[in-house]
Amino acid sequence: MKLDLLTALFVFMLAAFLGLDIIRRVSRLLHTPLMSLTNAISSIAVIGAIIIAGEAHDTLSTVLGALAVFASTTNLVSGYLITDRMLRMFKRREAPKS
Amino acid sequence: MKLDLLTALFVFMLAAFLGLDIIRRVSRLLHTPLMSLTNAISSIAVIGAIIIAGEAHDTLSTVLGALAVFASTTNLVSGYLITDRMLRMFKRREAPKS
Amino acid sequence: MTPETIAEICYLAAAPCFILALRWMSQPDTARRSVAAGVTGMILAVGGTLLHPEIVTYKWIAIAAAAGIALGIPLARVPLTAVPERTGLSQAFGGFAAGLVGIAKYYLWLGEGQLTSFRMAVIALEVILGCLTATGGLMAAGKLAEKITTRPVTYAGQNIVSFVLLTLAIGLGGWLVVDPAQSWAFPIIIGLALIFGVLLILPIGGADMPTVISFLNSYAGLSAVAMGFVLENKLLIAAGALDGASGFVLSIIMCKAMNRSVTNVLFGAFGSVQTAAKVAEQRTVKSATATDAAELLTNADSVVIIPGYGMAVAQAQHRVRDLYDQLTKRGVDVKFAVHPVAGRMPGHMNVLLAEADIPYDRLVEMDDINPEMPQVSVALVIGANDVVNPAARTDEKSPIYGMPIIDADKSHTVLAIKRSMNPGFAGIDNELYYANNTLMLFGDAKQVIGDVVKAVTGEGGH
Amino acid sequence: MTPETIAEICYLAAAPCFILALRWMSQPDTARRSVAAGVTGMILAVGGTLLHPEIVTYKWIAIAAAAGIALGIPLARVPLTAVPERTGLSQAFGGFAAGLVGIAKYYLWLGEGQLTSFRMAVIALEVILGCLTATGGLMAAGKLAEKITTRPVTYAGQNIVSFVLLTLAIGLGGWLVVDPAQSWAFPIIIGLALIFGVLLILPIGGADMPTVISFLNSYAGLSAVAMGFVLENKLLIAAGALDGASGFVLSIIMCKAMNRSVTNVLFGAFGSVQTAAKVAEQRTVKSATATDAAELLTNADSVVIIPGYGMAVAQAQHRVRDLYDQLTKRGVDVKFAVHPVAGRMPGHMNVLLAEADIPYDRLVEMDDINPEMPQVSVALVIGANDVVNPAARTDEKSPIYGMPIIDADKSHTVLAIKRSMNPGFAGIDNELYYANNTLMLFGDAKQVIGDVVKAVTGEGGH
Ligand SMILES: NC(=O)c1ccc[n+]([C@@H]2O[C@H](COP(=O)([O-])OP(=O)(O)OC[C@H]3O[C@@H](n4cnc5c(N)ncnc54)[C@H](OP(=O)(O)O)[C@@H]3O)[C@@H](O)[C@H]2O)c1
Ligand SMILES: NC(=O)c1ccc[n+]([C@@H]2O[C@H](COP(=O)([O-])OP(=O)(O)OC[C@H]3O[C@@H](n4cnc5c(N)ncnc54)[C@H](OP(=O)(O)O)[C@@H]3O)[C@@H](O)[C@H]2O)c1
Repeated sequence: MKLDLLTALFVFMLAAFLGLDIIRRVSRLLHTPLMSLTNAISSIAVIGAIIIAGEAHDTLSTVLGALAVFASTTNLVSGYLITDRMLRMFKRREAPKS
Repeated sequence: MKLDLLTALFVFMLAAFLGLDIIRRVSRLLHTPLMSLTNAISSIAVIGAIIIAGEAHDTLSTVLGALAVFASTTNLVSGYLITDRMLRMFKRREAPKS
Repeated sequence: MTPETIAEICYLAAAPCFILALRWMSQPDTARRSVAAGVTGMILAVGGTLLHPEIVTYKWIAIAAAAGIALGIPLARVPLTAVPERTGLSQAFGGFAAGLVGIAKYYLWLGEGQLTSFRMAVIALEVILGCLTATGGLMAAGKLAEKITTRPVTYAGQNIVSFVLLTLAIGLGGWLVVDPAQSWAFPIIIGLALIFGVLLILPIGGADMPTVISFLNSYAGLSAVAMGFVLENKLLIAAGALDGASGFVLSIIMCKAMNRSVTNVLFGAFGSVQTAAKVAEQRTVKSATATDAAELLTNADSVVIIPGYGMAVAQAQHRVRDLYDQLTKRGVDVKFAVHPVAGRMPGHMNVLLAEADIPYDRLVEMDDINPEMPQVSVALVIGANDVVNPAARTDEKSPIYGMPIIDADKSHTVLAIKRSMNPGFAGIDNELYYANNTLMLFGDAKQVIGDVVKAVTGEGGH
Repeated sequence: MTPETIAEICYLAAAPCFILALRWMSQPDTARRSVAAGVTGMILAVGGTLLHPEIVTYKWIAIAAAAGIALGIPLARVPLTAVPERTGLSQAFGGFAAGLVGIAKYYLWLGEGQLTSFRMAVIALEVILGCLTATGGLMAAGKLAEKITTRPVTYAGQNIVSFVLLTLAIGLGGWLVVDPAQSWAFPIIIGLALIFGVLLILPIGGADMPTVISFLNSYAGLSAVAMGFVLENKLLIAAGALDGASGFVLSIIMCKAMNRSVTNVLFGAFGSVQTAAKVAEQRTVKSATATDAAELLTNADSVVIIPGYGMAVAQAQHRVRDLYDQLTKRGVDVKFAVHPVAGRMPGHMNVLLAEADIPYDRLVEMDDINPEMPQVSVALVIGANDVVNPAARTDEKSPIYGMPIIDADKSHTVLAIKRSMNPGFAGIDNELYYANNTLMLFGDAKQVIGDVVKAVTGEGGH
């Protein structure tokens, strides 16, 4: 699906404004999990990698693609797992044991 | 410049989220000027009207277009003027006369 | 670079202007910039559009624009009490414009046989939204200007009727998508939408119009979005979405502050019981003279002024300012407690007080003032009624039960200015006026406060 | 519907998931949903992508993904003190992936002769951003794990060198846009970007790594955006922009809380003076035993615990929890004052305390606790140093002058736990430890607090 430069910039502009507003409202308590959550989200790069690895057009691109898939899957998995791990701790605050 | 449905929806989605976040943060003091400001902004419809009135393709469309230009220009002008008028009042608060 | 590209670049630059305009409304000191930003955005957008090669003549554009400006300037000069009507009118115009563009596009594409089913669908959406906003906005404005009865006009099965109309319009739209040949159906859609707009507003009481208006605000925004889909224009979509969101959020805020559900506002025919009150007239109330009031106020250490719709009606804000000056000069600590839905628009009181040069740092929000009320010597209620009605706290059966109010009754003494014992918007009686610590000052707010100020200065002597 | 369309629909659905994931982080109770939302978004995005017809074999994808999962799971099991390193590593991987995709695309399009100048430009951008993030992230992780010297490695004209490298890389990129024939230049760009990443981090002190990491976070986001431009993919652009914004905002928050400019963090070679302190060793400090401390704490009516990096190093949070339990059981009001940059990551202390089951409503932010400090009986400083250093308020020449701190010194008595008189991250001496109302408890935080708890329970007896 074609996406011309100006539309792409338009999307970028909107998303950037949205990001700034959202992050400013993130609770100070959660800045560490926030960092790992954004890591996890940035592993969205995987969708670019998948296509290149899957096209298997030539060895070079396949190898590069596969490496990229590997790298971003690592981020994806570890990012979400560790964020979840941290947030669970906060979640349990609801009913403090003491 | 072609804009396919899905991209259009994407833009809408981002702008809607952004709108919700921004408006929630508008000061209660300014809700009345906010209403007139959004009126003014919604007069953006004028850009659609202009083309139709300008194409002068046939009488019907020209008349409709011209009417649309008229209606939205009214909004544009009155919207910004009255918003400005109201905001000036607040602005002067900086150094209360008393 | 083709003119289209330049136009697109202008649109790309215009969008952030609108975003910033709205963001800067987050506080009064940045707010002034908002208008500048918004205007810049408009100039970019219009400028870019005028470059479009499709435009063969500027004649009609110029004429129409001139007319628009001619009407727009006086419309911006209305007194602030008329702002709600103006807003309603402007929603109507917005919807009207969107509708007209949709109609024009329909016939253009129909003629050129370029009416894809996608285009048909979005046009139907645009036209329906546009038209109902147009008539709805006019109705709302009419009710607010009291040109149309502010009473809810209700009849049996009215919600069903409106619903049927709408579904019919949408249904026809759907049919046209499937079978565009049936172009005769298009005018019917327009008609149905226009009628629906009227029926939507008829059953709603005049006092609910502000809420309705901000709903219409979001419809107007959405019709701009629909236009954006029709014309494949990102800027229209983005700007429309921002407006839509704004109207939506404001309506929710208002409903919350009135403790009423959205459906109750839109279909509840609120205020149809406007007459229920009178009965209580019999009961005795203590009333006071301007001199008594002046006495009380000057000897108080803290005064909280609670303005309401009555202050707007009486245009009393400037007198209030005088009173504020006199009292502060005499070392009385004067605050203003502004209820989120005092008056008839969100932020209504704030604008009026601002107009009268009352520093906005003296305006305190409901939640911040209520804890202090028990320590307050005098609560001066100026044409406010529902927003200080204790029934909201105490009386389960009251229509406003649960609505957060300003606890004027908790202060040592209450001074209430109104013209009669008539109820306010909610049409219900107010215990506050019968309380032992309440003194009534009957009369038009402007008049009464004028007298009080005289009395004060008279005493204070200078 | 073509697979592409389905994919696009998935992308359209994925974006709001990511947005919601981030919005729900605004408070702990909604935050749990964040992960679910994020994962849903990923599943949609990946699922949609796998439908793409270009994909001829899933073999390599599957193998690579399996390997990624195999590495990812252990990486998520690291102790919380290692979270900063992990984050740095993950930035590196992110940049790495973006860079590789860019490189692959370059050669693919070069081969097929589809390398338009626009594509060339965005690829250059993507590759430069990706590569410098990759090496930069690795360096940062290395410094945080203290595998690489945490000291700023500085040499004359280093900023110039780095700057030249970067401009060279960009320049070559520009040249390729103009004359794509020069494909030999592409590998050089890659090399330059990689080296630049290293040089960017070398001169920055280990303690500034957290700030650096969140800058890298925004670079990683931006390289995803660039990839979005290359692959003409809206979702990549939107998600990348969200990350970019997040990293940016966090770095600004950190710099503000340290009262340092962004440039000072990136080029200030902060902490190169790590040795400046020692001199003061001579001066006398009062030190106390665990029993004295227990005495003081149990008899206090209010205790504010101020944790710092030392608590993280010592992994003392669970002992702190025991102390908290014992004291509250004895009716002492215990609060935790968390400085925004206490520890080595934003929110570092909050996570550790949360891990130890300390209710987060006991955590008070700096601005809220400072007014109360003068009424506090005991301030227990656990491995915190810079964030309680009065020099920030008093000593104009101090490198941390102007940094907002927690006013531990204003409390009646200060108990400070640390192993020695060594300075903290800022490498400066701390007057607090020499104050008359300060008692030092020397030793490893975990150890010391353990003893104190024993002493307390010993007394309290049960
Ligand atoms: N602000 C919003 O956005 C909004 C939106 C929708 C609905 N509403 C509703 O509007 C109401 C606002 O409450 P409110 O207390 O501000 O107003 P209110 O409840 O409508 O009461 C206004 C009072 O002012 C008195 N008044 C009218 N003209 C006056 C004059 N010239 N001089 C002196 N007094 C005068 C009236 O009594 P007399 O006739 O005896 O003088 C009336 O009791 C709430 O019920 C709210 O839910 C507000
Ligand atoms: N949080 C962030 O995002 C961030 C980012 C960048 C920079 N920083 C900087 O990091 C610093 C954080 O301040 P801070 O007060 O939390 O930490 P700090 O100033 O680095 O001081 C930590 C103290 O803990 C003591 N310590 C170390 N290990 C210990 C152990 N096992 N047991 C007991 N004590 C131990 C050390 O003294 P001994 O060696 O004598 O034990 C040291 O003085 C600030 O300067 C901040 O600007 C923070």
